Amino acid sequence: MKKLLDDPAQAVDDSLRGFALAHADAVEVRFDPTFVLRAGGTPPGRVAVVSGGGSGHEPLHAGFVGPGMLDAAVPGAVFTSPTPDQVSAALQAADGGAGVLAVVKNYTGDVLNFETGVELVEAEGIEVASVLVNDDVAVEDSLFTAGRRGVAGTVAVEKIAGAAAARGDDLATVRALAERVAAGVRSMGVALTACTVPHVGRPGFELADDEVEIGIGIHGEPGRHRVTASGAHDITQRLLEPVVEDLGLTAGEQVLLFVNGMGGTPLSELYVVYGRAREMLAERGVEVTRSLVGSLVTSLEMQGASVTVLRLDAELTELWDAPVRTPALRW
Amino acid sequence: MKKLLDDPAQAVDDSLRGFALAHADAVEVRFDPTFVLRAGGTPPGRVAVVSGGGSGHEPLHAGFVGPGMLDAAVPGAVFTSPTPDQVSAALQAADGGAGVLAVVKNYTGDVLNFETGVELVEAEGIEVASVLVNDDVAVEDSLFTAGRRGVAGTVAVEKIAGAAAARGDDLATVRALAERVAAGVRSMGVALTACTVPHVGRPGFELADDEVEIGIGIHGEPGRHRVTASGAHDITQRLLEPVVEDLGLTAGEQVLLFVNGMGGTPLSELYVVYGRAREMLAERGVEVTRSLVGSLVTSLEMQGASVTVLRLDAELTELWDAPVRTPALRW
Amino acid sequence: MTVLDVAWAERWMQTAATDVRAARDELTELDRRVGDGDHGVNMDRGLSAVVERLDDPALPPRETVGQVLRLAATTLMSTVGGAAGPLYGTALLRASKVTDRPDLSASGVVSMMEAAVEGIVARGHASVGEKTMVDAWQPAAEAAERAEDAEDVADVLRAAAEAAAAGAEATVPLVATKGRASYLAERSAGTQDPGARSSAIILAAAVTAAEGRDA
Amino acid sequence: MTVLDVAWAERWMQTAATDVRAARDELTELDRRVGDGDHGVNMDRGLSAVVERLDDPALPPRETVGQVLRLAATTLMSTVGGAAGPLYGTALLRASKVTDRPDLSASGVVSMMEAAVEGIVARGHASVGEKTMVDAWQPAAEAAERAEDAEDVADVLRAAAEAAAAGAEATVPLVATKGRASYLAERSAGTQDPGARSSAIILAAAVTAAEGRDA
Ligand SMILES: Nc1ncnc2c1ncn2[C@@H]1O[C@H](COP(=O)(O)OP(=O)(O)O)[C@@H](O)[C@H]1O
Ligand SMILES: Nc1ncnc2c1ncn2[C@@H]1O[C@H](COP(=O)(O)OP(=O)(O)O)[C@@H](O)[C@H]1O
Ligand SMILES: [Mg+2]
Ligand SMILES: [Mg+2]
Ligand SMILES: [Mg+2]
Ligand SMILES: [Mg+2]
Repeated sequence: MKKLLDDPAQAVDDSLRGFALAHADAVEVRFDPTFVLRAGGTPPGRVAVVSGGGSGHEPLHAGFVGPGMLDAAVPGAVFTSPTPDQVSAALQAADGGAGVLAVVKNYTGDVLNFETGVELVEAEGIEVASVLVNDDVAVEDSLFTAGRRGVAGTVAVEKIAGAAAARGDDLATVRALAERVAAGVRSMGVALTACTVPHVGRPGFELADDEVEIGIGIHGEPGRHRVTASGAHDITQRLLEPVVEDLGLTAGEQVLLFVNGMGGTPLSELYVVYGRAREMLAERGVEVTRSLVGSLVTSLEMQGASVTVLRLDAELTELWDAPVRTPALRW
Repeated sequence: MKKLLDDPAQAVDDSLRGFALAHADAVEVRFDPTFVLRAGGTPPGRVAVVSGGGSGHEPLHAGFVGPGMLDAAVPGAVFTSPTPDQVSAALQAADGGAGVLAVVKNYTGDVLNFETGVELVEAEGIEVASVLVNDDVAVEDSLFTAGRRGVAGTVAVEKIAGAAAARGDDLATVRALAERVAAGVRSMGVALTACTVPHVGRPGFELADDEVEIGIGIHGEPGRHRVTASGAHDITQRLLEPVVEDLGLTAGEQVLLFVNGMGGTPLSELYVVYGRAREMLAERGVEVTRSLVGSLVTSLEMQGASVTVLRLDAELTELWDAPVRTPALRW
Repeated sequence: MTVLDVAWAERWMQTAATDVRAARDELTELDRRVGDGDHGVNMDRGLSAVVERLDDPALPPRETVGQVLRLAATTLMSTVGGAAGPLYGTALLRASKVTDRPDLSASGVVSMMEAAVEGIVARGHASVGEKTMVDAWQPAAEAAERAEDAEDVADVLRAAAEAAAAGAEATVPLVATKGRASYLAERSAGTQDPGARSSAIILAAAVTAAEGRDA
Repeated sequence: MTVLDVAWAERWMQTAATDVRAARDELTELDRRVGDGDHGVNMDRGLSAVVERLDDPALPPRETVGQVLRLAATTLMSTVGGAAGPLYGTALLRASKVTDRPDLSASGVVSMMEAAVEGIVARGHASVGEKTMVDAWQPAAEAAERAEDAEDVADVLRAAAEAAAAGAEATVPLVATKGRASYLAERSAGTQDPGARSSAIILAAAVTAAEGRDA
């Protein structure tokens, strides 16, 4: 394992310290407990939007802290949910007096730790609403699983909730919009290589030279099945089809298409996948009106990608387009 | 070799087609010969800034096409300089009547092809000035080499030249500013893994599990020497010191610090390197007043990073801060 | 006759920390196969923090078993993260509420075990057979209850620990339906659940501590 | 007596395309060691495009050797890229200017070779010993000049091709001071220069074409 790190146990803190120095105008990083706060805090009277989860998915979530998106982010250890005291400290610091929306990716650990953290601040009289992101169609949402996972669709929930909060919507409205996004967004991912958690020192799974793993999550965990590597067209189809089926997309609908890199995949390949997905959506008569391409929800240095589709309407489109000024996303 | 591509011979075009679809509001991609043009073209009466080179370094250069930076970009095959007819077509299309600055990275192929392309359009009466970027301190600039290579410092030259052109500077002034940046910017890179050119199918060099290659270029070519992998602090020192020495930086000077990923390195590691570099510059009394962290000048899926330092003054800082709206860089 | 007093409780946590550290790579490997590979490191980090706080001379000495368990609960809650953090945290927090006395009788051990299981189930909503730590704790609590009349309180603990180990072993063939391993569906079968395994190690540590062989 | 006419010039380019394709992996490997691994693919792409244009019935038939070389020059210039594209392009463009006749005499071959070398040097500013394609072309031109009085023009070509092959071989121990390989400094020694090697292949193809064994 070769990484640009020093002590693996300090890697998350080391990285956050560099992040804070590089973006001192935009964010503030607090330690003990660790969380990232928007510089200057939430404007008084505005709803705050807070998210968090294990580290190793950068720029998610800390890279999305800033005007128009998140007011705070709570990074855990690598691939490990943050603890309740981190969550409650972030919620408390982010509250601008109008309540806080907690955006939680559906993983047992994130759910349990946020739940406990939220209980702690509610006891202090802060109003908190939560939205669960569970966009990963690789996991069947049934009695026999912990439910679909939250993956790259989280970016859309955070962006749109942040825009709603920025325009002055109240907590109930921000939550309702976030839930509309969560209900209309689906994703599916593929790994070409596994990633190595620094303190583990070996990859999460092994893939032969001609195998790819379909239906991976974002924690280096294995996916649902392996297939022989077969080019961008075939892989894009395997990712896009279940997404489109699950959303029940029909001709004439408008969508946001987001092709996300897992961290070790060149941008040029993401554009190839994006192009293939556009062709396939066009064949179905689905209109792509908004696009996002980049490595935004990653699994350390994993090579691979995910395809996310969000069903758009006029209001969601307007909120997507609203200005955002964060280290990783800005327009 | 596993990549999210179909026919390797079509990979650059496939990627550009996806890129054009994803950023239809910002850029236009032309084929036969291939180049990328800013949507709507250069505003009449403004100097155009054009750059180009082999593909495989995305988002460089096409990702920097847009208001405040490049008016056109010329992508060659992977790691192969574009041809003179591509260069001349791009220069011609970008010219807004006030002449064109060609930003050329110092590689024999880029220099020769741009030279020939420039000759062709000068014959058509278009005024062209060129600036050579040669920021890589890994290569000694001596009679015994082709001179220092152009690497990540190119981003600074393109950004500042683009800002000067956008505010209405004439060609001589834009060129002079670009040369000031080129004279004040130095870089050095490290590879943790080699990258694989799609049509070659195997990595450009081999590294043992505990080796890193110091002084690499951005074309998958081997570097100057190998050392045993030794953590972010040590590696950052090996990259930063020659950069600082070559620039002759002294206490009290202000700089831009740019930590660039080679394509396969997680953002979190780049922030660790950034943090280490900040500590080392602080020890020398050098003040970092502007920062950039990201994988902007890449070598396909190579794991590694480079450290770039640009000596700043008031005017360069102002031009760096000027608005930029491109697919890959915006503020 | 064994006495399960405050010193025992502190030895329990110290032994658990030592034993989990020794098993760290094993736990990591189990979690790498059916989860995300962090369970060993998470538990090691958390239990080391517990030991550090127990050793901290600035903190007031504990006077009840419950105070030891409460210190462990809040420390695990704020240092482990992941799914295991709140689950172990809640288990020990509930257990601490029924153990606020200088030492535990056999029925005290039974109450402690029952409270712990209730805490885990309240948080995680899993039941036996879903391939989680419940598969260790639930049979452990039941075994403790069956052993309540034993002469020596250590035997109650021993019954619990043995049942936990058997329960953890029994998770090997199961298909997970809760937690991260559930994403693997059938592919989760064939590997022991990491949280059940760490639970068995921690309950075995309670016995070791009772036998006076501390860390 | 061999005649170096338009048909020969076209066979030369076709043979060069075939032979470079056959050597593509070898050229790639040489360039992978001392450059960036694209020379084989670049030259294959360029020469295939030349053959395609020669075969294009829509284009007017060539009437002079120079017209063949000019077509090759502009095609290579617009399809090869890299350092080799403008260098080969300029070489053939200069060569085309001194070969605008239906067939070449011995002195015509010598002029062609000299013009080519001048073109490469004018663009690349390299001289013999810098481990570039100049190390193949320069001795080739000199050998052609020495063989100018040969009975058969094919012998002039043969002398050039043999000298090119020897010159390319002689680049193995050299340390590059021009082009991408110069970045490696001492580490560039021990590998043949890819551009010198492709030059030797292309000049050998001129002999093969003259011997009537076309692609
Ligand atoms: N809903 C649940 N109820 C009980 N135990 C659970 C539940 N979900 C997960 N677990 C336990 O947590 C363990 C995983 O812990 P850990 O690896 O630390 O967290 P994470 O899964 O977040 O990485 C599993 O092996 C399982 O025993
Ligand atoms: N300045 C130069 N003069 C002559 N030949 C050169 C020069 N620079 C490079 N070359 C030749 O070009 C060859 C490399 O070509 P190629 O690999 O296609 O281009 P690139 O180096 O741009 O990848 C070298 O092997 C060398 O023979
Ligand atoms: Mg985890
Ligand atoms: Mg090249
Ligand atoms: Mg885990
Ligand atoms: Mg090359």
